[in-house]
Formats: sequence, structure tokens, C-alpha cells
Amino acid sequence: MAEKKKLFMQGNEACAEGALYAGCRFYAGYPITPSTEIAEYLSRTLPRVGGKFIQMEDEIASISAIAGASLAGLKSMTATSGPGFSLKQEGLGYACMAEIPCVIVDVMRGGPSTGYPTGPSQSDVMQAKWGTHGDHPVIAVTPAYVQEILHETVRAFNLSEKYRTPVLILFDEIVGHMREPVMLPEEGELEVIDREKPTCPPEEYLPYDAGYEIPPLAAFGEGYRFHVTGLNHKDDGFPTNDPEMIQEGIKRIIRKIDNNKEDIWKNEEHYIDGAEVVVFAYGSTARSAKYAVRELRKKGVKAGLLRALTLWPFPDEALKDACQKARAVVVPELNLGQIVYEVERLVDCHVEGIYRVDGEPINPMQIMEAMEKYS
Amino acid sequence: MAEKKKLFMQGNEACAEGALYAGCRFYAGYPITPSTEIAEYLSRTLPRVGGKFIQMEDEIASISAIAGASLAGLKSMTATSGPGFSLKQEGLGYACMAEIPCVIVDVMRGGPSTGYPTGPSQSDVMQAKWGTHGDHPVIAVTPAYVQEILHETVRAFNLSEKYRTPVLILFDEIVGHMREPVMLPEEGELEVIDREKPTCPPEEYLPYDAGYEIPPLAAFGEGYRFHVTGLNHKDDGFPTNDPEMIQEGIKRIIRKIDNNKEDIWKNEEHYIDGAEVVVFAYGSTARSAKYAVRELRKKGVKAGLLRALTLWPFPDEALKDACQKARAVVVPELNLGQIVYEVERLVDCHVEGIYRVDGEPINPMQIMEAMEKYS
Amino acid sequence: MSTAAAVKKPKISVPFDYSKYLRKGKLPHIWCPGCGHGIVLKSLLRAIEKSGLSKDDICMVSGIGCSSRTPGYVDFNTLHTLHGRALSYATGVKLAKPEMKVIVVTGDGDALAIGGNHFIHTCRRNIDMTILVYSNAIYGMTGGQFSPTTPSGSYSTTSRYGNIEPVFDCCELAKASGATFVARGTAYHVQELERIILESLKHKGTSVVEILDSCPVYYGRLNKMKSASQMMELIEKNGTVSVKQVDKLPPEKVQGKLLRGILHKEDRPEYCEEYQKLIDRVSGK
Amino acid sequence: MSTAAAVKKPKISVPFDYSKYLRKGKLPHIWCPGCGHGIVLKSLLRAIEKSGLSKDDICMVSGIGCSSRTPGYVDFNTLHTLHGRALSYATGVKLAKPEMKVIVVTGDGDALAIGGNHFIHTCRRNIDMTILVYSNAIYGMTGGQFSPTTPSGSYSTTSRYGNIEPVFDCCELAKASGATFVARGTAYHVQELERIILESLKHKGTSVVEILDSCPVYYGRLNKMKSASQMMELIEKNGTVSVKQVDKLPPEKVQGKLLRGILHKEDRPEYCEEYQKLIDRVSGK
Amino acid sequence: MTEAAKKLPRIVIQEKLCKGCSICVDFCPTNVLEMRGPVVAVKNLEACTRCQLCDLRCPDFAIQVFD
Amino acid sequence: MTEAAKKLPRIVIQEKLCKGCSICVDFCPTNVLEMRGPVVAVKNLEACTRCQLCDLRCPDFAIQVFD
Amino acid sequence: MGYRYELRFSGSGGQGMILAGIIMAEAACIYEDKMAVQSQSYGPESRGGASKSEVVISDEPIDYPKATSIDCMLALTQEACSKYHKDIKKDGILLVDTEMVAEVPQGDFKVYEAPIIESAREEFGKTIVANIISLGMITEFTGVVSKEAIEKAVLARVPEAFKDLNRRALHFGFEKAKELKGKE
Amino acid sequence: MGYRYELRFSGSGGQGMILAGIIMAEAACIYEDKMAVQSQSYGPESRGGASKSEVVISDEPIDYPKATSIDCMLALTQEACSKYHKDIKKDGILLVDTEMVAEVPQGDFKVYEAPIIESAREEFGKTIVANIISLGMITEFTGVVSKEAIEKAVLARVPEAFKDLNRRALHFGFEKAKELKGKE
Ligand SMILES: Cc1ncc(C[n+]2csc(CCOP(=O)(O)OP(=O)(O)O)c2C)c(N)n1
Ligand SMILES: Cc1ncc(C[n+]2csc(CCOP(=O)(O)OP(=O)(O)O)c2C)c(N)n1
Ligand code: SF4
Ligand code: SF4
Ligand code: SF4
Ligand code: SF4
Ligand code: SF4
Ligand code: SF4
Ligand SMILES: [Mg+2]
Ligand SMILES: [Mg+2]
Repeated sequence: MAEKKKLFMQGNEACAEGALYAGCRFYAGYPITPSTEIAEYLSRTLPRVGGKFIQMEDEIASISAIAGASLAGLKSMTATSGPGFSLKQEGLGYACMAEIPCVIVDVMRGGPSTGYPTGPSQSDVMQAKWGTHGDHPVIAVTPAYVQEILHETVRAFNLSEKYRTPVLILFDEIVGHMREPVMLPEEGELEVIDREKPTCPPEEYLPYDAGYEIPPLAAFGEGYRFHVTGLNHKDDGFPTNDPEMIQEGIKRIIRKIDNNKEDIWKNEEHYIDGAEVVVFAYGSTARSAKYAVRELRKKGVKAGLLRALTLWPFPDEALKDACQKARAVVVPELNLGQIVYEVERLVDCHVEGIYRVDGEPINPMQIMEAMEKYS
Repeated sequence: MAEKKKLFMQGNEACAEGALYAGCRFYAGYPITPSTEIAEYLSRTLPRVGGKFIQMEDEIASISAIAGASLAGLKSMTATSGPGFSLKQEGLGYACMAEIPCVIVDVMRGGPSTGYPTGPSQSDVMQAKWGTHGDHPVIAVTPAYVQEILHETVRAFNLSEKYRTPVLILFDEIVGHMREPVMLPEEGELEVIDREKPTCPPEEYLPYDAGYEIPPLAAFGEGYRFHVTGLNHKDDGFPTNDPEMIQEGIKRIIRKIDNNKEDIWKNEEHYIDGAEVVVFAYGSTARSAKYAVRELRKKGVKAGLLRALTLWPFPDEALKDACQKARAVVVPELNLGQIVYEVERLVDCHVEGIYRVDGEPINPMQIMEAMEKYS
Repeated sequence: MSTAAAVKKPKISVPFDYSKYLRKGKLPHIWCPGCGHGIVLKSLLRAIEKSGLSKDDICMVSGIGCSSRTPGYVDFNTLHTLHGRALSYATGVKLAKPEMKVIVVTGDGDALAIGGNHFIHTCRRNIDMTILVYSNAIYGMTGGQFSPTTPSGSYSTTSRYGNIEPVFDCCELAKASGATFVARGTAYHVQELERIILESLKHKGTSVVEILDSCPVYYGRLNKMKSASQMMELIEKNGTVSVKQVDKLPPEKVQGKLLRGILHKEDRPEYCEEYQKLIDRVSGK
Repeated sequence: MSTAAAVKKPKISVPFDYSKYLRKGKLPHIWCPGCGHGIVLKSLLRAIEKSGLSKDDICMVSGIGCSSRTPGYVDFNTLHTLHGRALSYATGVKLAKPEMKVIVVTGDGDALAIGGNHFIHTCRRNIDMTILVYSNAIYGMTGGQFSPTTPSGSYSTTSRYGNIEPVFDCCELAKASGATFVARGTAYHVQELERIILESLKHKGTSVVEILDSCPVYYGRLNKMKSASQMMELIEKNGTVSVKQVDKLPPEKVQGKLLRGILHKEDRPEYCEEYQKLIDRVSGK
Repeated sequence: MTEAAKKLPRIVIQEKLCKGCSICVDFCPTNVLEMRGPVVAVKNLEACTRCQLCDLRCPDFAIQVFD
Repeated sequence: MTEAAKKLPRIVIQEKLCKGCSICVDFCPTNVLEMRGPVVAVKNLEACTRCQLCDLRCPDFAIQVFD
Repeated sequence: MGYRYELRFSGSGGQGMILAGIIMAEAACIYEDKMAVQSQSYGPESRGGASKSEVVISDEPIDYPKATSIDCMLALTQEACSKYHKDIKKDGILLVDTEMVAEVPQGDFKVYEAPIIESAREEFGKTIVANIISLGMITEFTGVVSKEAIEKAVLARVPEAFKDLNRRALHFGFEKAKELKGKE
Repeated sequence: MGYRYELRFSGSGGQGMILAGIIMAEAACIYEDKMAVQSQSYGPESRGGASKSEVVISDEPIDYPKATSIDCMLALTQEACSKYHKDIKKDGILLVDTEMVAEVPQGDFKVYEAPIIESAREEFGKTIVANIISLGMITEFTGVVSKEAIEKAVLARVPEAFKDLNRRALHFGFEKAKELKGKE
């Protein structure tokens, strides 16, 4: 990673490269189309840098193993697709509750169920928010370009380490399997954040110290003999039945994300200022939207694009801002309408969804047609 | 079940009795607090009526087994709580996709993760809608009284058989473990619906015949040798890569619920006509709300309650109607705000959520206080 | 590559008519050139013919994988389920209709990796079904990752430096878990396989047949096998020895080889029958 | 109930000081009166003391269940995870920090029901960790449902008419899956158990120790056992026989009994070590 | 040999189904078959013993041998 | 016996920890202990052989025997 | 408008508090024609620790099932007593076990102390009947259900072999309560 | 404004269509200074069946990565040809294999037919180099990348032992295309 080099890479490979750059040294996974190349790439590259790759017996074991490895101090990742993502939900909730940094990639394919394994989709985006039981914090990033996958993977690790929480990377089969030129970042070029470790003496260490917004996390085996559980716990990590502590504990893990939305959000705007018709998009669909908006501007239509790179927490403020002058907002999704619910909740103007679940991408024409109606 | 008898029963037991009444003859499950009594009850009662109870090795096996048994012709059920419900998500999606009637009970407890196993919660309600990957139909009923659990369980089976889709029963630990007097319905007292079976000759049978809104379902071993898969399939049940068929197939399973919302919805209204402040509630929380509304009316406050017994598909029309004259709608939930998102999306008046995740119920006082602000 | 065994007096003089059991218009199947799954399927169909089972009474259940695509081709009650979960669905089917013959076709990944828990518990319960594990030592469907039966040292897309994981002995595992019929066959020894499957179909209880077959496209290419035939020769023919011969052979000829044939058979109460007894007992029938 | 074995010359003259290993202020523990889990924990702590392991170097991982509550009481790096998944979390910990001693405490339900797949795969990989299965033949935590080790015919809240399911032999399963150290002890034979656990801690590779202990509150009450002591006497003492004695005893004294002691031990490459070799090879170290 | 007078077997190859894996060719005990381009073909019918092994091992239901 | 002169052992019972399971009572080889209400008590200290079995088998860290 | 009567039975896991609640509720709703709801709460351990069982009795359908303004509470352990007595309403009743509850809380309610567990042990040889004795006392104190109803409810819930024992324990409770009331 | 050039390589799984797309894209973006995106689509079987690989080349960032108005398409099987030719734009190019594609679609585009697979087999003894021959022809026909760039790209992607073979196949493609163009 020392020299800057232009490579022609698949989205999945870029994701793996991003993980390596971010300092990921542990990967556990179970193969599933269309995410498998991430595992294959890391199975080759991780041992070369002294990292560990393990193919587990299933997806549940995989997410469990990365949480274990993370607690033992390694930055960790797993990758999967819809069916595997469903299986990982319980483990995801555990990582949220126990505040374990780790990164989970979901390369979305056609669903529900086994669905259309080689077809693209964006139909796991609401699952990403609500898939596990109980209230829990969610951070999800949604890159759309191969180079961006690399960068966003680094960002995902950074957010995960900084906020001591699992971070999801969601992209679809199109971007996962697409190849584009990628510049590998040089060392130091991108920010790499490591989790804060405790500096207090071990006896004083409280792994869930409510005095911190994000309590420092010791690694197992380094002298801090702390306890981790998925039960509601006190600030020392031990279970509690005290109603106040239970509620406060859950609220804190949600608050730590809520209070830092500004830092977590990342959006891209195109011609948003004064846009009369806005398209709100994420992932590969946003590429079509960008193309569409550019073409519409050429035609004189006051079209604008808000592209979310952080889908969760939902960019409510940016969306409201973007729609200030808008007559309508168009939401293209490779599903039957998911994020459109969020948009409807937040904006006052007309909302139109464009949905597609036939395994084909939403093309710029579809978006242009919809937007022109409101121009 | 022949004679009408008043019994003092637990919610979980009433659920089991409802299942027996509805004709459930197969139960597969894995124990988990606070749902276990359902399994325990059926392990005793099912064999007495010639039905089968099996304790599987985990929740995944359980939901798989009930789908298998249903395809072989038996009405089937499983019950669980949060962690188990997370594990069942993949299997739930399969049943949606393959259109297999079955009933899944989630007795909600404190989450996320292992959380507070003996504490009540309503924090799986959004998971019920979005928990599995891919777009899929969801029916979820939310009874609040022990007698009602029995009736709603019968209704859940009916909906499942009629619409050939999994149906969720969601209630919380309070109602699951609470005891109230129950009248066991006599034979014939409640409607019991059985799935439609094909009448055509086997050679002509199309298990996913798009000509029907809900295609009849043959049972394995009765001469119709059909194929079932979780892949996108044609109307003959065999996999397809054809974009149009893929899209149409997914849309149909969603449409069959959407088009029949009127039949699936069930709400209870209290003092809704002309209500100036409305509380929208479901499950045990709605009991507190009912109490609160009655007390407020005594005080002269124009309070009204809309209680959803069908939470999914969401009762959008009833909610909009109920809020026509309302200045505000209050949404009490044993979570940190889930269904409130739906309400915000749909109504124009002010929305206020009351949340609690400390393992204690929301009491009528909390609701009254909130509502009085808008009176 | 002609073999002594092969020149034995032919037993079949007219070709077997598979079409009776195949769904119309589904061929060619999706399997790659030289894939062993098709060979196994044919042995299975011949065994079914010999068993006299009626098509209506057979329910074939599978998970996800190349091997698990089998049910789509055959004219039975067929259920293609989720990766690893075939046995759980099959358990539901069987308990609901104990009079049906349930046959599960599954891959080494499907049965032994993600589905390992259902595998051991199904064996433990001794519920009546025939489980055919199409064991090609690789995840074929997802493009060649190692599986729990990929030999140590072998190459796969996730073991580019040689696999460091030890393997399961599927048959040992089945036996230790409680299966009452355990056997191993190969796609090379097609007639022996047919006989083994026939026996497994006749057995009451959980029968597990591990079938060594080959994925020339992934396992083969990654491990420098020149052709499907070479793979069959090396792995299935030379890598195995029949239980019937093992005592007669010198140790060096047995060393490192897998046994073929019926490896374990016992009588134990079958789950559905026990359940029926329970019903009879408590329902006062 | 005094026994011959018990009157042997005492080996300990001062009581063992458990407090060194217990977290302060956590006692009394949540276990019911007479629950075997506490007895097992004490044997484990004595074995740890003898092993010379430092508290900082031990990571204790568990799933969910009464037995899985153990980590909360002991002063190590402790991880109380999800039901059935302890071994997967432990695998992550161990691979990340191979120098740590990983001890997994799990129940018969946690390890063998929902966690069965991770159990067999961990054994297969032979990753270095000690797995203690607290086997009380019941799901204690959820109030007494039968588990994969509940004897056929026994009563539980989900087998009110007597359990019709056959059991797993945990040790056989571990062995067939590849565990390189397999042993069985009981909460009755506390000193033997201490020795067995000590041996398991010294072993490099996956070691499985099945420990028969008792849940007097559920299993006991439902099966008409009068007291915790009676259960221990019937199941742990009379229901087992030491491997060391088995050859000397007449068949009728062995019949139907479970063996105690170290049942299997072999040397096979350990997973983390193999992985390190791979790293050394490809990273050009 | 008097056998020369005997009726020859009929080997039916469904070219649409044959995927050219050459398993039948490689394992025919008497070398009756050969690959011809992407599919199998008969090169020496006389040698055929009707042992059916080609059919039995063909993964693709593509070859049959009739008396 | 001359042993009579020997120092008696000290049996320490933490009543707060004892859950009254009676395991120590039932397995004491020389019947030293007894249940007294909800907790254990010493009834015959002289008989104690210091074998430690009561401690070893107490699930609750509630009893210890010192020399 | 109807009335609402709230009872809370508290103690530790294993003292039969949940059963006591169920029996009281059944007396009201099966053996009399009232409405009743019984609910409970316990820690994740389901063993030991404070446990409570609540019964709401009314002549109308009961919506909110939990006790918030308690008419009568029983406490068989100190922990339960301290933790749960706060919701007793003005002029409500608190019945505590003399042996187990040393620190009796004071408030706007009436307190009765009785050696319930001791009586169970001494008079009936089984501490487990303490809950039935308590039921007798509470019935006598409150009159919320008739003695006939509570007796039927008790007998319906206990196995044949223990019917007599429990009937005696119940009547013992009636008597004890009368004595205590007399003392006032 | 810049240009946008779209290529589609189609055939059946195993014919190296995806590799052809990658090489073309690399020629454009690594060995020349253009932008390029390569994408693909295949059935869930990932074996057999029609498979396609698309390359979009431009001098500006490429947002929409799929081909909708194709400048040049290659078809090595009939199935792929029939299924995928519809998006060829006016005056675009369709190159088909003579042997495999019997029914050549007609349209507003130019069609070149060449015995690509046969040449691969006969001239080079390996049908697998058909994709490299095709790359040579397409480069010659379209000039979308330089011959130097495509050669570098080809050589970078094949193992040492096959470099010479592939170079020859590529040049063979250049020549064949020249011939065909000459015939016009
Ligand atoms: C939950 C889930 N995880 C992963 C996959 C991806 N997947 C499909 S098939 C397969 C492995 C197939 O291997 P095997 O069972 O050996 O069958 P084969 O293809 O070799 O016949 C995998 C990992 C999936 N479909 N679902
Ligand atoms: C996913 C999930 N399923 C079920 C449960 C409920 N549950 C908790 S512990 C347990 C069984 C415990 O039995 P065992 O492992 O034998 O431990 P014991 O309590 O007997 O020591 C179960 C079923 C859970 N917590 N999570
Ligand atoms: S990938 Fe392997 S297992 Fe799958 S069909 Fe091809 S050869 Fe067979
Ligand atoms: S329920 Fe059983 S296993 Fe759990 S603590 Fe009590 S006695 Fe032990
Ligand atoms: S029947 Fe036998 S001899 Fe004849 S072609 Fe086939 S394999 Fe060869
Ligand atoms: S075995 Fe079958 S598919 Fe293979 S070459 Fe012979 S006929 Fe063709
Ligand atoms: S040390 Fe031995 S003899 Fe003394 S009380 Fe304890 S068990 Fe009995
Ligand atoms: S063994 Fe321990 S807990 Fe049990 S009675 Fe004796 S001292 Fe008390
Ligand atoms: Mg395989
Ligand atoms: Mg247990």
C-alpha cells in the first residue's frame, strides 16, 4: 500500500482493499453471491499482512467471530448478501448492545428469500435499520462507485472504531461486480481512526462508563479483565434489572449516534441550490440519477440530486434543505419502495417513487421521465 | 373444545388454545422466555388431538419445519421471542416467497440482543415488517387481552390460510404472562378458514398461477407433484431469470395483501368521533390508553383511542380518519419510537410519542398527561 | 482408463428409461460438463425404480447449492429450500405425512457446513428419511470455496495457499450423531451406488449416504485435475476401497482411503413411529 | 450417603481460597440451591490455580443459559454472548490473540442444541480451547424443557408424557467431529473433575469436557428426585464408571453407564499454529 | 468368430444434451467412443459390449445403448 | 484414644451464602453436619476428618474447613 | 361506575406468590362473577430475588392490569416488602410475616404482622402453605371475595392428596386474621 | 462535452467474455488516459446460458455504467446474439462468429461476420483465444483504444507462458478486421 497505483478493480475487491487500508486484520465469513469476492480477496491478502481470514461454518458464526476478534483488539469485518444478512441479525444486535466495533458488508441481491442471487437490488435498506429485535443504533454507508467503495470502507471502519458500534456497508450487485479504475491511497492519505483505549488503571475501568459519550474499549488480554454481555448492563458491564439503568443504557447507545449525526452524515449534492425537482438516491441508483440530472439541466429543467453516502442515520436535515424549493422529490430504488417512507415522513412536497425489482438497473431515462413531470 | 367453559388463563396459554381451535396440528419451536408456555402447553395438548409437537434444535429449524409441515397439509405454528425472531427472519422470507401459510408468534421482551428476558417490550414491531431481506408482504396482529389473544390467534390462522402467507402474532411479555378469564369458544362459534386446495387435474396445476389472486395450494403427497423454491419463480413454481416474471412474482405476493387490506384490518375505536386528541396504540400499551381515554372523557377532555389489532398492513385509513379533527395524536410504545414513524408519515397534526424501555409498562397517567397537553 | 470392474458381465441390456421420473422440458440441466451430480441423480432414479415407490409418495427436499438443484428435475413432490435447512423442512414434511418417503439431496456445504446442526439432530432423532450428501469437496454454486470436506492442502478460491482446515468424516459424524444407516458411495461406482441407495431407501430411520462426486469446474481446475474423468479416477476410484474388500487388502492399499459400502446399520425406534405411539397413548385411541 | 471413596485420606488440609478468582461482591450467585453449576465452577478454579495460568491470559466465553452465567463471577477476561454462539465468539478471540487461554463454559442446550454446528466445527478445526459442557440434561434457564441430553423417557416441561427423543453422546460427537481431547467428569467426582480439567487446560487443541451435573429445580423435581444429593447419587455417582475401572468390572456393572475420565487424546496440528505457519510462509517472514 | 454375424448395438447420442465432458469416452472399456468437436461420437461400434457404462456414467442423460 | 487431645477443626459457614441445599450434609462421610432451618450447621465437630468434601461439593462457596 | 380492587402478593421466588395471585383472581372471576386480572413480574433469573404477583378485581372489564394504588399487599420477605410497599394506597392494608420482615415500613396504611411462615412450619409442617394461610387472612381482612369462593379456588388448584391440608391452612388464615382484627 | 463509447461482449459462460471486457476497459483506463467502467450480467447458474460483459469508455467520469446505446457488440453464440443485439445504436457495429451465429439480425447497424472460433481452433489450437482475436478485431474496427494499449492490456492479463500465443491472436484479429474492412 506504499505507492499510489491505478488499478482496475471490482467493487468487491475495492471493499477488501479499503478494509486492509483501514487496518482490518480479521475477516470471518461464509461465501454468498454476490459478495464472495470480498472473502476471496481477503483470504489471499490478509495473511500477507499478518491478518487472519477464516471461513466459518455459517453467517451466524461469522458475525460472532468478528465480534470476538474485535474484543480481542483486531479491527474486524464480515461480508454477506441478503440471506446471510438475515441470519446475522441476532449477532448484529449483540454488537450494538455490547458496543463492539466491527464492519458488516451486505452486497444486495434480488430478494426476498433466495430470490435472484445474481441480480442487483436495494431491498435490504430497511432491514439494515430494523432487522434485529429491539431498539438499537444503526450506521450504514452506501457507496456507489468502485473508488468510493474503497474510501467508504475506510470511513466505515473509522466510524465503527470512533463510535464503538457495528457499521454496515450496503451496496448492490451492480457496484459490487463492476470494475472501475481505482487509485490505491498512499499511507497517510486517508484518515484512519483507531478505537480509544482506556488509560485508567484496570481496577477503575468501566467498559460502559456513562461518563463518556463513547467509553474507551480495552482489548481482552491486556490487563483489563472486564465483562461483556448482551443483557442490559450497568456501566461496569454486569447485568442489571434496575429499570433506570436498563433504559439509560439503551438510550445511551442510541444517543451516541444521534448526537453525532453531523459527523456521520455524508451527502453529495448536484445542482441542489434552487432545484425545483429533486431526486433523492443512494447506491448504484444514484449513478443513474446523476446522469439524469445532468441531462435534465442541459434541457433547462431545474433538477437536483441529493445522494446519500450515509443512509443511516437518515440524512433528514440535508433532505429537508434540498427540498426547500422543490415541487416534488423523486426516489428511485431497486425495491418496491423503502426509503421513500422516510422521505414521505420528512418532506412536504410531492413524493414519487420509482421502483424496480426485476434484476435490471433503474436507468436514467426512467428517472428523467419522472422528474420532467414536475418541471 | 366442545363445551363453553370459563377458564382463568395465561395469554400464552390462550394463544395455544386459539391455535388448537383454528385447527393447528403442527408446532415446532425452541424454548425462549417469555414465549415458552405456548410450546409447553402444545407439547401436552397437540398429541391428544393427534397433532404433532416437536422441539427443534433451534429457531431456524423450527420455522423451517413448520413450513415443511404446512406444505404437507397441516396448519402449523411456531412461537418465539426477540432473539429467536431475529434468527427466524430468513425462514420467514422463504415462507413469504413460497407462499406457505403458517403462523409465527413473537412474545416481545426487552431488547436489543439478550436484553431483559423477563421484561415486556414492543420493540420488534418494525422488525416484523422489515426484518427479512427483500420486499415481502407482512400481516401482523397485535392482541392486548387474553381472550383476544385466543380470538386473534384463530384470526391469524384464518388470514394465513386465506392469503397463503405467514402471519405474525405480536404481543408482549405483560399480556403473554398475564392471566384473565377466558371463554373457550364452542365448535362453530368462530369462523375457521382452511386453505383453498386445487380442484383441477394434477397435470394442470400451477402452484403460483397468476390467474388467481391467491392460487390454491395442494398438499404434498396428494397427487399434485409440484415444485416449491425460494428462488424467483414462474407460475409453475420453477425458477426463472426472466425480468418481467421476477418482478411480477414479487409484486403479486405484495398485491394480494395490499388489495385485501379491508379484510385484514381490524381496529377498535373508543370515543373517536370528533376526538380532539387521539391516542394510537396497540398491544398492552393500548390497555393503558383505553383506561386513560376513559378517565379523560370523565374530565371532559375530547380524547379518543384508535387501537390496532392488525398492525401490518398498517391501518393508514383508520388512522387518517381518526385524526381528522385531532390537534394531536399520541403514540405510546414500549420502545424508543417505532410505529410513531408510520404515524408521522400519515397524519398532518402534531405527533407525540411516549416511549419506555425500562421493563415497566406505560401507565395510564403518562398517557393522560401527554394527551391533556393538547386538550 | 478402462477398468477391470467395468468389463464385468453387463447387468443391464436395455437402457434405463429415466424420462418416467424426469419433469418434461427441463433438460439440459444446469450442471457443468462432467459434473458428478447428474451421475448421482441417475443412480438415485434407478434405485427408486427398484424400490417400487410411487412418485406421489416421494417428497424430495433440498437446500441450496448445485446439488440442491436436483429436485427441480424430478417428478416428485419437490421442495427446494434454504441453504442448510433442507433437513428441517424435511422433518416437518415427514412428521406431517409419515406415510411419505422423504429423500433429502444436499451438498457437502449445505449438509455439513451451514446445515451441520440439523444434520446431527436429524440423525439423533432417527427420523425416517434418506439423506444423500453429494460430496464434491467444494462449494460449487458459489464458485469454488473450500468446504468441510475439502482435503487439507487442497486449493480453492478461499484457500489459495492450500487449505489448512481438517475435514469431517461425514459418515463418522452421522454415526456418532445417531444415524441408523450410514453408507458411502461414489459417482464412479454407479451400480454399487444404486444398490446402496436402494438399501438406504428400504431402511427405516435416518439413513445417510455420502456420495463422492466431482466438481471439475472448480475443485478440478483449482487442483490441476485435467478432466472430469481424471478426477473420478483419482478421487472416487483410487481414493476409495470397498468395505467388502478392505479385509482382504494389504494395509498399504487401504491406507488413506475412504471406505465404500454400507458402513453402519442398526435398528432403533424411529421418531415418527414413537410419536404415533405417544398419540395413541394420550389421545386414548 | 457416605461413600467409600470419600473416606480416603484427605488430600487438602487448608481450604482453597476461591476469592482470588472471584469478582468481588458478586456472591451469592444466581444458581438455585443444589445446582451443580457452582460445584463445577469450583473444580475449574482449582484446576486453573494448578495450571499456573495468569488471570490476564484467560478469556472465558459463554453462551446463554444458567451455566453460561459463569463468566460473570470470575475475574478473567469474560464474554457472555448469545445462545449457542459461544464457540464462534471464542474462535474470534483465540485467532486474534492466540497467546490467550480460551475457556468456554456452556450448557447442554447451548453447546449441543442451538450451538451444535459451532460445536462440531470447532472440534473439526482443532482450535486450541477448552470447552466445558455443563450437562444437566435440561434447559435450566428457560424453566425445564428437555435438551439433547435428556434421557429418553424422562420428564420435562415439554415432555410431560416422557421424552421420546434419543440423546447425543456428547463425547462421541466431539470425537467424531475431530476434538483431540475428550473427557467426561461429574460434579460429584469433584477432585477427579479438577484433574480432568487441568489436563484439558494443558492440552493443545480443542478439548471437550462433558460434565454431568444437576438441575434439581427442574430436572430433579420433574423426575421425582427428592433432593440435589439424591440426583448426584443416582446420576453422577451410580450412573457413571471410571475408564480406569471399566475393564476390571463385570459387564452388568458397566451396562448403561457413562464412562468418566479422559476418553480420547491425540496430537493433531492446532488451527492457530497452522495459520501462523501460513502467515510466515506468505508474508515472507 | 461367429459373433461377427451378431446384430450391432445402437448407440443413441442426444447431441443437444451432450456437454462434451468425455466421461463416456474415457471410461468405455472397449474404446468405442471419441470426442468429435464439442460432442461425443461413435468411432468403433463393433467393439461395443453393451455394458451400458457410458450411459450409466453420463451426467447429462445424453447417451443410450440399445440392443 | 489419645486423639481426643487433638485440636478440633474449624468449620466456617457463611450463612448469607448457604442456600440450604444440604449437599454437604448428605455427603459428609462422618455425619458432622445437619440442616438447621434454612441453613447448614455443625452438629458433631469431633467427627470431622477435615476431608474437605463438604467444601468441595458446596455449590455456593458457603462452607470451609480449617485445620 | 364500578370499583377497582388491587392486591399485591410479594416475596421471593419459590414462596408461591404467583399461585396465591392466581387463586385469588380465580376466586373472584370463576367462583364469583367478578372480573379479575393477574399479572406478575420477576427477574431474568426466575429464581430467588424479589418476586411479585398482582391481582386487580373489578365489576367492569379491566384495562390497565397492573397495580398502582394498592388496596392490600402481602410481603413475605424483607426485600420484597421494602421494594414494593410504596404503591399501597391511603388506608390500604399491608400484611407482613413477622419472622421475615424486621423493618416494617410505616405509612398511611394499616399494617398487620403475623408469623405466617412459622405457623406454616409449626402447625402444618410445610412452609409452602404460607401462601394459603395468607390468602385466608387477606380474605378475612378485605372481604374482596367470599370465603366460599376462595376455598373453592384453593381446592381446585391443589392436588387431591393436599386438599385437606390446604383447606385447614386457609381456615387457619381466616381465624388468625379475625384474632388480629379483634386486637385492634 | 465528452463522448461515451459503449461496447458489449456476449457469448456463453466460459467463452471469456468477461475477461475481454476487462481487458478492453483496462486498455482504455490504465494504458490510455480514459475513463472506463466494466460491468456484467449472468444468470444465477453462473455456468452456461447467455452471458454479457459491457464496457463504457469516456473522457469524463462515467455515472450510468450500463450500455443502452451500443457502439459495438460482439456475439459468440446465437442465443447471446438474439438476446442482446437490440440495444445496438444506429450505425453501430455488430461482430458475430460465422460458425455459431446462423441467424444474423438485421438492423440500422453494420454487421461483420468472421469465423473467430474456428480460427482460434485451427490457427492457435485453443478455442479460448477467440476472445483475444475478437479484441483485436474490435480495436481495428472501432479505434476506441490504440493497438498499443490493447496489446499491453492483453499481455498484462495473461500468464507468462501464454503471452506469445495471445499476442499473436490479437494481431491475427487486427489483420482479420483489416481484411473485412477492406472488402467493404
Ligand atoms: C444463507 C446462505 N448462505 C450462503 C449462501 C450461498 N451459497 C449457495 S450454495 C452454497 C454452497 C453450496 O455448496 P454445496 O452444498 O457443497 O453444493 P454444491 O454446489 O457443491 O453442489 C453457498 C455457500 C446461500 N444461498 N444462503
Ligand atoms: C436465540 C435464543 N434462543 C433461545 C433462548 C432461550 N434460552 C436461554 S438459555 C436456554 C437453554 C439453556 O440450557 P442449557 O444451555 O442447557 O443451560 P442450563 O440453563 O441448563 O445451564 C434457552 C433455550 C435464547 N436466549 N436465545
Ligand atoms: S460448479 Fe461444480 S458442482 Fe456446480 S454444476 Fe459445475 S461442476 Fe457441478
Ligand atoms: S434452573 Fe437448574 S440449572 Fe438453572 S440454576 Fe436452577 S438448578 Fe441450576
Ligand atoms: S455400452 Fe459399454 S462398450 Fe458400449 S459404448 Fe457404452 S461403455 Fe462402451
Ligand atoms: S458422458 Fe454424456 S455428456 Fe459427457 S461426453 Fe459422453 S455423452 Fe456427452
Ligand atoms: S471436612 Fe469432611 S468430615 Fe469434616 S464436615 Fe466436611 S465433609 Fe464432613
Ligand atoms: S452445600 Fe453449601 S449451600 Fe448447600 S447446605 Fe451445605 S453449605 Fe449450604
Ligand atoms: Mg459441494
Ligand atoms: Mg442444561
